[in-house]
Amino acid sequence: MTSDEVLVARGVSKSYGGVRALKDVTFTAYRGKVNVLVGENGAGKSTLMKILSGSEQPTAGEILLDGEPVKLASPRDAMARGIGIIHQELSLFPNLSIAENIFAGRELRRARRFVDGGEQRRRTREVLRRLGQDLDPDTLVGDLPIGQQQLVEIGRALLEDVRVLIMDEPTSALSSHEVDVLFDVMGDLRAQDVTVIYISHKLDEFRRIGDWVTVFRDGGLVAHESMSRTDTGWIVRQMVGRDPDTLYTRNTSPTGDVLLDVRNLTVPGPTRALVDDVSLTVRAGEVVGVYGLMGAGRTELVECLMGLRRASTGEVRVRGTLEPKATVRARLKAGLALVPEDRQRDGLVQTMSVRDNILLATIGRLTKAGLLRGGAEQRTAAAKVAELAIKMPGLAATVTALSGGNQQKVVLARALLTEPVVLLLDEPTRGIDVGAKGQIATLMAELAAAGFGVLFISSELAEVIAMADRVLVMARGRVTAEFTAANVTEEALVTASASEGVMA
Amino acid sequence: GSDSGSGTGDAASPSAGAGGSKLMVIITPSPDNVFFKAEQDAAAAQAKKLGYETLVLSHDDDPTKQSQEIDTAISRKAAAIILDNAGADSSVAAIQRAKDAGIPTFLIDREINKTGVAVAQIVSNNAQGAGLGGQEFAKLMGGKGEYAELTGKATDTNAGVRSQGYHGVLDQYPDLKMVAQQSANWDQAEALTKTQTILQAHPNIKGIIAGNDTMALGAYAAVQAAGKKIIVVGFDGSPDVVSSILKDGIKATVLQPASQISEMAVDQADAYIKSGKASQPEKQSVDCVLVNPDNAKSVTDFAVAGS
Amino acid sequence: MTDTTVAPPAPAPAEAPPGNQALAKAALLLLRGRTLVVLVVLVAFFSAISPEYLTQSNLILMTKHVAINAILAIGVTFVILTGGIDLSVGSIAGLASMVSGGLLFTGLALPGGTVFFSVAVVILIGIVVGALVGAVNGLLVTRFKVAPFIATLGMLYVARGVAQLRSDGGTFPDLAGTPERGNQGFHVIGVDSLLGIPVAVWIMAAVAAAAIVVTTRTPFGRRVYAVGGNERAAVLSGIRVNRVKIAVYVISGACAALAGLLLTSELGAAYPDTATTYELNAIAAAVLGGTALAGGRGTIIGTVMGAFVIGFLSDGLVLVGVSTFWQSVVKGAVIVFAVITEQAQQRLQSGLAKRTA
Amino acid sequence: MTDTTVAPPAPAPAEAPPGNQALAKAALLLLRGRTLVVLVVLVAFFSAISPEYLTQSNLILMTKHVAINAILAIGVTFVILTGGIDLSVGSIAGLASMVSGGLLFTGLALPGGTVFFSVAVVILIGIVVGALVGAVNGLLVTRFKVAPFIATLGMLYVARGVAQLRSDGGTFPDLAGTPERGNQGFHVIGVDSLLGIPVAVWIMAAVAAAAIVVTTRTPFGRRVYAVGGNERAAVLSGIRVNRVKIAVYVISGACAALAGLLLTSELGAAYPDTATTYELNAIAAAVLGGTALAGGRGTIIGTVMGAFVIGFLSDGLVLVGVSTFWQSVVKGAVIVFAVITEQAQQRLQSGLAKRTA
Ligand SMILES: Nc1ncnc2c1ncn2[C@@H]1O[C@H](COP(=O)(O)OP(=O)(O)OP(=O)(O)O)[C@@H](O)[C@H]1O
Ligand SMILES: Nc1ncnc2c1ncn2[C@@H]1O[C@H](COP(=O)(O)OP(=O)(O)OP(=O)(O)O)[C@@H](O)[C@H]1O
Ligand SMILES: [Mg+2]
Ligand SMILES: [Mg+2]
Repeated sequence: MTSDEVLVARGVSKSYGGVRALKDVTFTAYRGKVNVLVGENGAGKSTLMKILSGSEQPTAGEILLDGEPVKLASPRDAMARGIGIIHQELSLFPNLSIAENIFAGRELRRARRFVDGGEQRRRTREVLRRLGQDLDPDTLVGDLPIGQQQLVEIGRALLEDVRVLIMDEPTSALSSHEVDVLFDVMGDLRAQDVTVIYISHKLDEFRRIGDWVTVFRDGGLVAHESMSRTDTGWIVRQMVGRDPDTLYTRNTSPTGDVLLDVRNLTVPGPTRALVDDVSLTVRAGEVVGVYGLMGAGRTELVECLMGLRRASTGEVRVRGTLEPKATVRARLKAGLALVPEDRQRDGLVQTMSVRDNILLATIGRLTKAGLLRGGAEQRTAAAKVAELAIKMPGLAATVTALSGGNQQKVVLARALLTEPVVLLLDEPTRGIDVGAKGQIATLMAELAAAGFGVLFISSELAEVIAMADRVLVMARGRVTAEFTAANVTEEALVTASASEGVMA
Repeated sequence: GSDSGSGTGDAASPSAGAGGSKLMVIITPSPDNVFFKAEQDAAAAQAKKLGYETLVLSHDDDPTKQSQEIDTAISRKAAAIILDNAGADSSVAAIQRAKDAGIPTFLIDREINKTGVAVAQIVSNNAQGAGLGGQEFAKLMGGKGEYAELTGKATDTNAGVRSQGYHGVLDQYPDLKMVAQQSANWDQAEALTKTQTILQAHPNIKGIIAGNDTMALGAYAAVQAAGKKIIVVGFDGSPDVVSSILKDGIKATVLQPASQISEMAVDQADAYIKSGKASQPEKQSVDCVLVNPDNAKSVTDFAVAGS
Repeated sequence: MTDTTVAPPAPAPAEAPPGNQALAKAALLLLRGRTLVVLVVLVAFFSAISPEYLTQSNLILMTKHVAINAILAIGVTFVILTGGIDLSVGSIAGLASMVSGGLLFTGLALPGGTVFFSVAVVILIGIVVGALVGAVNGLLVTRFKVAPFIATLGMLYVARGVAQLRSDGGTFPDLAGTPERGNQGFHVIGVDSLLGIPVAVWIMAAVAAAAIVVTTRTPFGRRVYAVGGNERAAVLSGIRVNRVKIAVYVISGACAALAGLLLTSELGAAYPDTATTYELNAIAAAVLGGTALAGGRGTIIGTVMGAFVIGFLSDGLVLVGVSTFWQSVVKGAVIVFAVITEQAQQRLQSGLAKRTA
Repeated sequence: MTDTTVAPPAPAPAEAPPGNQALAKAALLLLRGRTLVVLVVLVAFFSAISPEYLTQSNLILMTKHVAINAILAIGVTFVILTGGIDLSVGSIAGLASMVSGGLLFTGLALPGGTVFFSVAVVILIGIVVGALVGAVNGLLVTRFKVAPFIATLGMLYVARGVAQLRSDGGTFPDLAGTPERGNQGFHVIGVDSLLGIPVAVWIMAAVAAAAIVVTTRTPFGRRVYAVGGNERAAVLSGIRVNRVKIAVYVISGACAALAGLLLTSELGAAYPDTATTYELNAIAAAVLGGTALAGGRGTIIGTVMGAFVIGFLSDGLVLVGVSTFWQSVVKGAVIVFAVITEQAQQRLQSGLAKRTA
């Protein structure tokens, strides 16, 4: 153990119920360095960071700070030891002002008892300026767009007197300019001997700033190298464990009629249009990918198609028929079905069984004289479970007992039961393991082969490139580029996703 | 004092409350009990007859609400308050406040535990009435057998006075045995369920004596539902019980001359306002009348014709 | 009360996983049926003290007393399952009582003269009034986005006030009706018996059976659970959430009205304070029976059991002659205690799930 | 009541953005101060009907009546801000009343004889009892994870029962004390005046001022809002959420006890039914004043304004002689109506934000 090793997680494991999120991981962060952590969704990165910041307890293993074993029982403990964290999921108070958010839990005091509002505002303004923002510290955080909220979260961590700063995907909603500012700040921190642990999916970004890179796969640590000794290809290979191209099944079915035809769709938003004059088509037998950075408006697009949001202008045609009525029921009837991005929040009814979740959207069809037919329910659900190879303890099990990928399939099964013609999948592979991802890809291909149209959203380059017949790129609510499987490249996607311009 | 602007000078002087005001404030428990409604109506009618304006309020047996209503009477510079109070002890302070503001209070139906605060306390003689009810009950029971008692709200003085009055008589009969005593809080539905349960525990009960007519009605409904012949006696003389007596249902009740008491109070208030002094001693009690099948026909609206 | 009534507070769990946590599972089973356990303990306790407690006639009587609260609680359970709350059920019961009582006693004054309706029509009108008030609650909650607590709190006051205004505070003392008016027989629902069982108990059984069928065997019931379990997921599944919500308040209002009518029939008189503060008892029964206030979890059988616990407890305390004051203390303690055991159950359950997954 | 009391339902918004939506902004301002607007309308309405309404003495009197509910509501506001609810405040007021009343009237019976405490000590003991009961609520909610609705509902029954048991249902009739016992002067807080203003009003003002300082100027206050706004984020920020929650129930219990003591002092007698059902009025005041039941949003000033609206409304209805029944209807309608205007405000506000951002 050299004095450079500030924070070490030794032999750490973590299980959530049946899910093993971390398996015997030993991770080291070096003093005054930017320690980058990469790995696919669900690899266990955030879990390790939650353990290092005291908000989760490991099932096994220990944590060493400056070589001493420490117990981080709560976020308070970790903070007291100089470990700060920027969480992946924003943990802000929408009902409080920026200044109050930044100082929540460690308010500046005046006369020992009172909050020093003036000083808090002053220092907030300072830190916001450091992050290139000229915001009023009294603005309610709930009124800020996601990107600025993320900056507030970053500002909060910067104001702590930290020795170790964990940043879990801090840039997911930031523009490239904001990222540059942040990297300057990180440079300063490094100069002050602050240890940074930085998690990101954006290869080009972290290669610029990182000193060390650690790769996670499937709950385990698979590689640990000095950044200078690595290249992009090496990192991707470590992450995926095999060549990206062999991971996914590609759809090969011939395309047919236009099933979904969207013209000039616009969804107004608080600051600018969330979906801005978007037109697209999906044909039978086609898998269309939508790539973009977080906040590009992809979710809003599919939510609008599904009738969850009102469009201000635009037309939606399904199988050539104009669908003017924008309610979920009407769109379901027309033949659209959405598998939402956040399955916990929008997809699953956590209090219900697997069977009831699968049947939820089509329960009205399984009745006789107004009463549910238990046998038909069981058969219908069982058939879908078999078809999608859902692994579960039983149809009557509560849905939360299933692993993430299988939960995702439950939501998919519900959507398929509505007999859609076009499936809308929002980040269908987010938060599920590598194996399940491959299965979802296979499923999409099979659905296309069966004559469905598939429109899926993804934030992962390799995934869109490998799975889509056609890729649309969105940025700031607009479609900025379109590629076919033949001419798509990672560089082109990244460029288009950061583009402000509209596709010609 | 904070009662500035009244322009009536010394607030302690007993006659000051007049101040030319022609407002009589009448405060009673909730008129959703017929007894109090009769009381209210009689007082208001008499006051109007004597040329007063009236403000009729109800305190729902909440002394706090009553206290606030008395405050309102003070700020409206009432000439007098006619009050059926919400608690023998918890009403004293508010009545004193009215007195201090120069407004005389005339209590009806329920006493308070202090003299010299209200100008008059005109109540039906609950003890005497309960004695009558007890005697009638004992007679109906033939001097022996098991019975149950339903008492009123424990915080209400009349509940205690009546219960004592009953027992003053009933306890003299060695063969009369009280097997259950429960409070039904003056409430009809509660009296019903509690009676039913009591009848389960004591199937040989021959009679039930209740602290008021509402509870007697609830108890009688339970008796009827059980298909039993049980003697039920109430207290108040409410029209519903009187008509039940006429139909050979409830056996007897004790009529409190509610209307008469209200009228007396208003008359005395009027005299006090005009003369500045009390015409009668503070404590006055009006005897109750037993109502049974013999005289039930002549009872109307809390008064027995010709008595 | 056979053992099939052991109320699982949530839909049935996973098929029994293999494993030898027999002990833990026995404990879990005990906790799952905790409402039944509490009930059995109560009955054992009181019958040890008083021999009259466990007689057939007393059991029938106590069940009849339970009926009113059970019917109120069943209605409230629908609302709570969607994640709402209904504080207005006591007042709705009072309003229905006054409306129906008024129709029986004074009739409906129309320009052409006073009309009297038959008892069946009067009962129907009472229930419809309850349903309409419920619909107003539902509209406030869905259309005007008023929090259920506030919407139904406001209705608690308004409905009670209207009930009192109906008779200017008075009682409708005689609901027996007359042959000329063709409105005799109101006593049947609250007083009479059928095959030795009070009609009110039959009605409770019918309401409970219908509610069980609706919650477990109809698409509507499934949607009620879905709305309470995850409203957003329900929307995305094409469920018309607002309709479901309005419907549960209508059901709650109708049940409250029915309970009010039973009470009125039993008393033979309608007075405007009928069922004051009964809402708290109804909610307590539902929660005791395992219904989660957050919505999505609970059963009708559990609620009925909860009503039995509260009713058998109250009657037992009266039977053995405990003072009203102790009755209050014991009731509050039992409510909190039962919910604490529910927490224990959930911890145990998830602990078990972890080990067997 | 200067115009600085216009209660924003949430901390001040961003500096006014430029733009010419003057009209919309005026409407917004009106709605934001809606509690004040409702109050002004009420006062205007009643003073038009009754000349006595707007006299100095009546205003002082009505303010004194408001004091009790305002103090209860301030305590409850703390709880609601964290996303909880406290149904037990009325019962806690009753319990504190009986405890203190008992100490003044009968003293504390110890083995060595009966001890009497000075009025200040008695008041302190009453408030401490309230705080302790609040702490039990807090422990049930945090440690035993009982839903606040149920924990405090249980406490509603238990505390009331204990209050009744304290005197076996009786009243402590005379709280004047005697010189020998050294316990005279209890009337000061509820009866006396200082500089022409009732002491109770001064106390309300002090409690409100303290609560305003605590909520807006102290770290604890910020944490109360934080816990109600996003509990998970609060945990991650190192806020000891359980401590904050226990603290708000303690505050609520202490405020309830204080309100109970004021009431008792005013009446000069302690009876166990003191403040029955006052919890609903207190919650209604908080919600009327813009406190969101979901937590995180609300102000003490708003709550106080809400209490003024309810109190001035009730007293006005009494003053002009409206029947109790109509009072109930009007009160329910005003509560719901005020919350509907809040919805309108939020829609308008977010609409405005959209256009001006
Ligand atoms: N609270 C939880 N309960 C159950 N499983 C969980 C929980 N949190 C995380 N997991 C599971 O643990 C695994 C690792 O999750 P983690 O959030 O650490 O991944 P990650 O590497 O940060 O992914 P991402 O790049 O998407 O942020 C996943 O399979 C996830 O589903
Ligand atoms: N509640 C909100 N308030 C304000 N702005 C919002 C809100 N939700 C989203 N936005 C903004 O709307 C735009 C699109 O957001 P969203 O995150 O849904 O896009 P997305 O492309 O679906 O991203 P993701 O990769 O997360 O799915 C962004 O500019 C975001 O800042
Ligand atoms: Mg993560
Ligand atoms: Mg999205």
